[in-house]
Amino acid sequence: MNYLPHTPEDVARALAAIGVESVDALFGDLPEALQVGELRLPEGLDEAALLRHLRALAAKNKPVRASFLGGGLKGHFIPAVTPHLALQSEFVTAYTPYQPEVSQGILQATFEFQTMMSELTGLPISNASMYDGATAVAEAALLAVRHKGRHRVLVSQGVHPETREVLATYLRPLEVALEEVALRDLTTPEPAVGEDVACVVAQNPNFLGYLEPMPALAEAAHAAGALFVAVCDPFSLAVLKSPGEYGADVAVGDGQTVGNPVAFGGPHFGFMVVTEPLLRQLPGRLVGETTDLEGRRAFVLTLQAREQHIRRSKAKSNICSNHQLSALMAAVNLSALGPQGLREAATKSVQNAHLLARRLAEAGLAPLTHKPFFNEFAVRLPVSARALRRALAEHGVAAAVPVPASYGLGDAALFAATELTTPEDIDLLVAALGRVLAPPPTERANLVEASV
Amino acid sequence: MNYLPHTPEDVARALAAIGVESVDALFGDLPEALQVGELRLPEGLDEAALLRHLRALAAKNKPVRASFLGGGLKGHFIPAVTPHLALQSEFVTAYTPYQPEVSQGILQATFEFQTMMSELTGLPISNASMYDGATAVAEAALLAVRHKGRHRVLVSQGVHPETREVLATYLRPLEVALEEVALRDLTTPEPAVGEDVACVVAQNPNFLGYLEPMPALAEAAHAAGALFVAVCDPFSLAVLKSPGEYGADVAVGDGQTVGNPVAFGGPHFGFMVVTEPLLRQLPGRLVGETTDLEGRRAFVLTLQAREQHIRRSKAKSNICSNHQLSALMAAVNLSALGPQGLREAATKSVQNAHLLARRLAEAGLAPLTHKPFFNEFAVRLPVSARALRRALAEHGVAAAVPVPASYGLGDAALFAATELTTPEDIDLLVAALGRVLAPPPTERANLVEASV
Amino acid sequence: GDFPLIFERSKPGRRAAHPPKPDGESLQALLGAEHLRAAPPKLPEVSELELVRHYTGLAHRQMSIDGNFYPLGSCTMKYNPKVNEEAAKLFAELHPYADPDAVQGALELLYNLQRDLAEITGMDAVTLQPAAGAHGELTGILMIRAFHEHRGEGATRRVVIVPDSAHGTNPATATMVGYEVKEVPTAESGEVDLAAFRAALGPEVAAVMLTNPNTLGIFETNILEIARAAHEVGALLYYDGANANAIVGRARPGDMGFDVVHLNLHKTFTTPHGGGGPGTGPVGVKAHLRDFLPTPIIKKVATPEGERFDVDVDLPHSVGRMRSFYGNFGNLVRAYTYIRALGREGLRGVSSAAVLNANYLRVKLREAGFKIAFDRVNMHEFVAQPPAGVKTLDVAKALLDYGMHPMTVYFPLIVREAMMIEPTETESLETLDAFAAALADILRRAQEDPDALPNAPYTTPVRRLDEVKAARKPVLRYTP
Amino acid sequence: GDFPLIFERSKPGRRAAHPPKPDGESLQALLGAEHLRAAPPKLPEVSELELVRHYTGLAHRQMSIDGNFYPLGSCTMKYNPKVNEEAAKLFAELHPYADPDAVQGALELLYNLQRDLAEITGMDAVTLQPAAGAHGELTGILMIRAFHEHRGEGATRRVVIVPDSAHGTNPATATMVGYEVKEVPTAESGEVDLAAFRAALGPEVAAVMLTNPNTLGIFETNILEIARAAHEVGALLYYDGANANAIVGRARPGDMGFDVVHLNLHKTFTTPHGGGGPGTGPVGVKAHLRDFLPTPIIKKVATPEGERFDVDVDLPHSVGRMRSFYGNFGNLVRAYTYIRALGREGLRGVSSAAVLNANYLRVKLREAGFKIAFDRVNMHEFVAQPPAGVKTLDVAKALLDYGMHPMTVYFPLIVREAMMIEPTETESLETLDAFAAALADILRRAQEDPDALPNAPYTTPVRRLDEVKAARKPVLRYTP
Repeated sequence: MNYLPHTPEDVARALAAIGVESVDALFGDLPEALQVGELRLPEGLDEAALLRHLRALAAKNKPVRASFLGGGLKGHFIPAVTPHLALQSEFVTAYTPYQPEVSQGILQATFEFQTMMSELTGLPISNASMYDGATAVAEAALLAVRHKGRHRVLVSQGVHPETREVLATYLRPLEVALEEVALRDLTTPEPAVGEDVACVVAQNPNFLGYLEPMPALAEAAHAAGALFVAVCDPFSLAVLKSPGEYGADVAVGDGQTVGNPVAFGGPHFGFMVVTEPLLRQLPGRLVGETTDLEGRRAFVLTLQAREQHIRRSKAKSNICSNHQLSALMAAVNLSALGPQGLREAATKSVQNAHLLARRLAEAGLAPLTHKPFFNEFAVRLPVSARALRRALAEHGVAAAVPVPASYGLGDAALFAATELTTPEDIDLLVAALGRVLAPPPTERANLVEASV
Repeated sequence: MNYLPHTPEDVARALAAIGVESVDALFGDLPEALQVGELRLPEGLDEAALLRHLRALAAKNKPVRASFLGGGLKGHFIPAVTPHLALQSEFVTAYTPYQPEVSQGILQATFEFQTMMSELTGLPISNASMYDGATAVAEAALLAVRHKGRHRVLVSQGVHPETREVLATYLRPLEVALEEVALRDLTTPEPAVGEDVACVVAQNPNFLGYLEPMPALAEAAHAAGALFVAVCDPFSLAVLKSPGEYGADVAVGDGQTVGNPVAFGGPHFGFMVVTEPLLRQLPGRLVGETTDLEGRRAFVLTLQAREQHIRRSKAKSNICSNHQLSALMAAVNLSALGPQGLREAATKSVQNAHLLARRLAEAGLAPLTHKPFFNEFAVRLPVSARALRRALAEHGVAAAVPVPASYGLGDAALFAATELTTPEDIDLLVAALGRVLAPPPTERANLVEASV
Repeated sequence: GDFPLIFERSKPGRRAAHPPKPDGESLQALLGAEHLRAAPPKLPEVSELELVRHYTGLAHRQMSIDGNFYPLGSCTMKYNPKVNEEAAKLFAELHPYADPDAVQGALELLYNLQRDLAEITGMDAVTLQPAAGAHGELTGILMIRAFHEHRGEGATRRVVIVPDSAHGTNPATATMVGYEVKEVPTAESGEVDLAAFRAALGPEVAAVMLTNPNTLGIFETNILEIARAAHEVGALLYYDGANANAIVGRARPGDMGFDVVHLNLHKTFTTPHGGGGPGTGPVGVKAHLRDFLPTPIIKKVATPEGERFDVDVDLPHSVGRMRSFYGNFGNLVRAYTYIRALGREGLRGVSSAAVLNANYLRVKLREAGFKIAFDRVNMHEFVAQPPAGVKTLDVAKALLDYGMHPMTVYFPLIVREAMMIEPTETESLETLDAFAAALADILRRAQEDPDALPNAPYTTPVRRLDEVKAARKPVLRYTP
Repeated sequence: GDFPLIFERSKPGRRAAHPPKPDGESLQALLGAEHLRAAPPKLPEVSELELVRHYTGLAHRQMSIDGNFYPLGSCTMKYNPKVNEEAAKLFAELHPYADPDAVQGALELLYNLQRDLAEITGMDAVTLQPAAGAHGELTGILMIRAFHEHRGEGATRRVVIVPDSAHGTNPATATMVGYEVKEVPTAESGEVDLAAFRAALGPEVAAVMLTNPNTLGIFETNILEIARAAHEVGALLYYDGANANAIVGRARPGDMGFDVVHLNLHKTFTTPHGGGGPGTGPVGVKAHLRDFLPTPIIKKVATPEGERFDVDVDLPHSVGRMRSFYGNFGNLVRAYTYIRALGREGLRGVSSAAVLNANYLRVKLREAGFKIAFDRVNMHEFVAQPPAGVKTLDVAKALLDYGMHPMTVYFPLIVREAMMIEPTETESLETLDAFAAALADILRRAQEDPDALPNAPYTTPVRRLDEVKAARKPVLRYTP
């Protein structure tokens, strides 16, 4: 199938108007050698066959009866009204609002999004979104390097390992030194910050789920004249101390938790919110308020002189497309929940995680520390996390994100709960753990094998 | 949960404005004895619990791997674009277009729908929709009775049994005699039509799937001065002779097949299309073209003097709400398919049904006649249809609509195919039939038991 | 220019959708040429993008609850929750002729809804078949007729009493069932004239059809007396549920003495109006009418393996079938979802807020210069009238320029220049304030410039249609 | 009046959504008071209906492909098929940290897409990680840098060459990777000035970034020579895939000599633009760069039980990770669905019709009185200029009153008053005719009344915004 409106008569009429004989003639600039014959692709499918194919692929994924997976993304409550409104085709099929007269929908929604991110983080200036949490952290480090003119970045080991990998990728070619602050009993100790450090980056709750001493870390950074970059889960900011409260200069993170489905990891969006002095260093789009010819309030892309399409090689970043629609979905979702709903969801999520931790402890899986955690925590395992995760999946339970070996915690895994976790879900997990960890002899053999 | 915007302050402000003490005071006109305490209903659910409850109910339905169910409704191809467009909230949450200035969306779409139904049936005047096929047939008979002033209706046994039941329900209080024309070799013989007959009603393809001699039936009706009411499947009209071509006065039917999901039987929509002389007898809404103050083309509800809100006890029917949205969905769908797409789908559906019939015959289930059928047909069974249907359901195959005993065909069932039926679906059915009809001893015992 | 018709966008050879391609024998071979049509129907031929632009454009030429305040009296244009749509999708693929054991979830839902609606209305049994409110009325009056016939009074009871404020469907329904209609007048209180009502009663009366609160938004305070009087002459009492939003969760027609009641799920129970349907009009009855219900009814049966849901098609005196299959199942799922979401407290909150909003708006409109017909504490709706010299039609058209849908106009028939206003419970006071302000502004404009209103609306896609022309020479389909 | 902000609709105590209610210990007890914020964030508090009205109203204040012709040059605003959205929903609940055996369907889809995009671009391996075109550029240039470093030339190769017609992302990307940018001019043909290009080459050049066809819509006919010259000095050739819609199915960057290529799935492969993202920018490379790809890559492995898909995170010289998880998976599903729908013939049809439409429109605009910069047979887009005395900005604003979105304006930078127009293949000739007619009408109005255009648009919700004011004193969030 195809999506073309062209009838043979249309093609003939167009060719006649252009004054060429054939469509092929329009490709005459392409050297003969470059014109491919047939691509090695299958023939097109009709719509029914197409969906059969996709459904068959989807059916190869195992059904999940209960999930305790976290590690940066979580399946939070999204009311039906959120996708209904955010995915209206006027939003979905528009482009960057270059013509503000006919783009007030996206512009105003983005202005509102910026306000919400500012409220959550307690910092004044939010951009319109980034690709994801990891690239937002990398851009935050670049911002600090530009602003401070220093070439060293300190990052806590509590920052998501994938985020730290992306950070390394972005910093390497610019010859910025990246140093890690190792965790001590699963949270970040106060680091020694040299005068050449552009910023200190820490995440709260950290990758393992535990609450970090953010005020102390911020103070340590500031004492050395460095910026403090707080990586945060916006869902947690319903109740946790905000970056603004503990003096962070930049708040960044991944917004999936406040209104995007997990979707195998994307798309969702990153955010970046900064203090006033950092405004002109901020990468990405910004929407500002102004007035129109008739004095009406209106919104427009602003301060574009920071961006690549104006400044080219001198831009603050090469970012062009951001994650507008994912951010819009979060704005709708945050408006649907309101402060009360978000607080309730966050509280329930914390309560469920603590219930889960108790049940796991009773089942013999003890937490690795007794420090406070938000809605995720780490436990020590008697088998490898990968093997346990596979064995649980056979029972329809998705759980046990492996803690990377770099943390030096041995066999350990993360377990998460959200406000959607039910007591029945936890019963399922505990029952499955019972079967998996004290299995009949043959299952035990498989477990050992898979763990190799 | 609830959907109220009222804060306690709002309630207080409203009460103060009204000048009463409490909300209860507003209900002072209700005698004390009539005020109920607590209804015996459960407490409300939050949205997550609500969807868990509904999903749990849905999970009690057995998964279907392949379906051959018909009997008036079939799972036809509906492209993704159809619900996307028809279910825009501007259409979904509007009401009857009483104010045409702000309802041109629904009015124009309905005018276009009327045109499409006119094209499909070959008759000039379509109303804006009815509840379903069965009530449309009943309203058609009432129309004929009104128009002819005669009090007898002849209906072919080939008309859907449920339709005939509804027809009987509607005619009984008006003391109109309803007579059935029994099938002969599964199609309708030419009936004797008395001069007191208001109309002859026949269905093509008939309930058992076979093609009726509609021109001959129409002629028999007209010869006696009666109207001929053709009940038809609009999907089949992509290729079958249209009611207009064989001289029907009224074309009615159920529109599910051209763009509504099966949805356990509803909602979908009925349609009614008539010749010019019957216009003023037509029940239901009509949209007509006109111009506005500035001379622009515009659409409006018209000839409302036939309707209950104007004529009250003298209206042509009591119908008020029709099935606007279901009809709109069909209009979008017919526009998406176009004449070519609809013809291809219909042709493929017929081809698949004939392939299915061959495969069933090879498997030992012979057709009951060799007359031409469209996309459904009847086969004789060695067991009861209900028992076979249940046994097949255990294998994930939905098939074998029982032919009612009133047809005198013994153990027989209908099998249908559509353009979505695949060879793999048919393989599944044949394999399941093999297991069910020549089963190991214990399954056989169950089959006999279920058939009792 | 004119917004094009989809047919005017059509061009032979274009298409949006691609079904599976035919690949076997020809239709001539399979069906016989004599069964085939001579020429294909002239349906539109457009690309998928053209299709999308067309229906997106039409959607933008349409007011709706999701976009606009829409206070149509007696229509209960409340918010339609989106979660209901998610619930309905869970059942979209089920076939009604599937084996009942394979659709136990769907049957259980229907059973639960029958039970819940019986509880909410105070009745003993419920049918979910009727496809709309008027269809529910037909079902109910057919049952009443069957009841009388069963008692041998079919020939003598030929009259149905309706108040002069009744919805048009009431008398139209009575006619469809072969009854004569007798109207009783409204008293100065806005309620049924009790003396006239008593006078109208007699052994020839089959049924009394009432809406309570009535279309003036006034609760019939004599309802228990009315019921007693009707029952004394052997007539049955029918409750038109169009206005049930006023009392849901607080009072029950069954307790008032009604024998039959229909509910409009698209009003009180938030299934979308869809631009004029599909509605759904379940009917509840007292025990003495149970055997007359249309079939099918869903029943719960105990089996050795546990409870099971099945379909009952054998009621001894059933009026028969009212429509095919199980009624508008998709809407039944939506309404069930709504009832489960709200629960008992939530339902009571609905009528509380609906009545609060209507009374607030009544007071605001009085302040804005409108006359209130029967100005007393009302229920979910009320009827207003513009001041002398201003026409209701002009007020309605002028409202369109404020981005609001007008109220119901010129109904009920017994009030001159009637404006029948039902704000519903899901609207905020701010919205009601804006509506009242718009109406006040319209009156101001009417006084300042006599031409302002008769030419309104000014900003809509089209303005003041020629309805006479449309009816005089009807053009009911496109012709190239 | 002003369309209200969601914050202005807010009222304490209202809410639309109802998550599960907390019921256990307090947060103080569970987390410690020192970790809790002092006051809740001031998010909006609205009912579900108010929420719906707000975002429905905003949607109505927004042009989009589904509503309007949207010929933004180099943005490829083609139709986004709805079936793609259905496909994406099938995978919405999967978690990337699930056991790989539990997500074999998702991994197989990714593997298939890697393979198909490699075939379409003529490359040997593909990463699906990059989240946008610019992110793909960053990925590609990082790989080129890693390649040179691996060969010991990291310190000496410091320059990236881009034409002066290049997208702004090209030089910005080079800067992010620590490179200096050298621009080469465009010749009178509209192609890269070959002599200047040769002169710019040298051992310090790390990469040459090209768009082909370029932003003038002209195919670089010397591409094979350019590639040869670049490779001779040890530079690698980077293909900016923004304009790939011109050649998809007909020609492949890999065959032209490019070493690295990114594609914009939101342009050529119909994933929605979403008001400015999420995009997706997969990158393909030739075999010599395979080991430098970012991780993860999806691989197919043979096992005794059959083939299995797994995640490779160990590439010897990988540039590292570009973003978290598997990239914009939802969009990868959409693009894969599109490729399967069209197949090889369908993809070829895309570029055929895109180029046909663009050339047709070029001729029409010339007839309408516009100058065509570099007037020759073009590919998927072209650049026009208004006649003397008329400003491109005014033409763009005037177009808004015709219900059409303007083209890209004032880009490429090398053409004065540039109007860069890309109609895409999914538009009909009728739409192109209407666009040309609107432009002709705009020129006519400009001649008749010099004030007509500078005051346009007239019918939009707001008109000509004060951008200077917005930038001079930025207001970037709502403050009560």
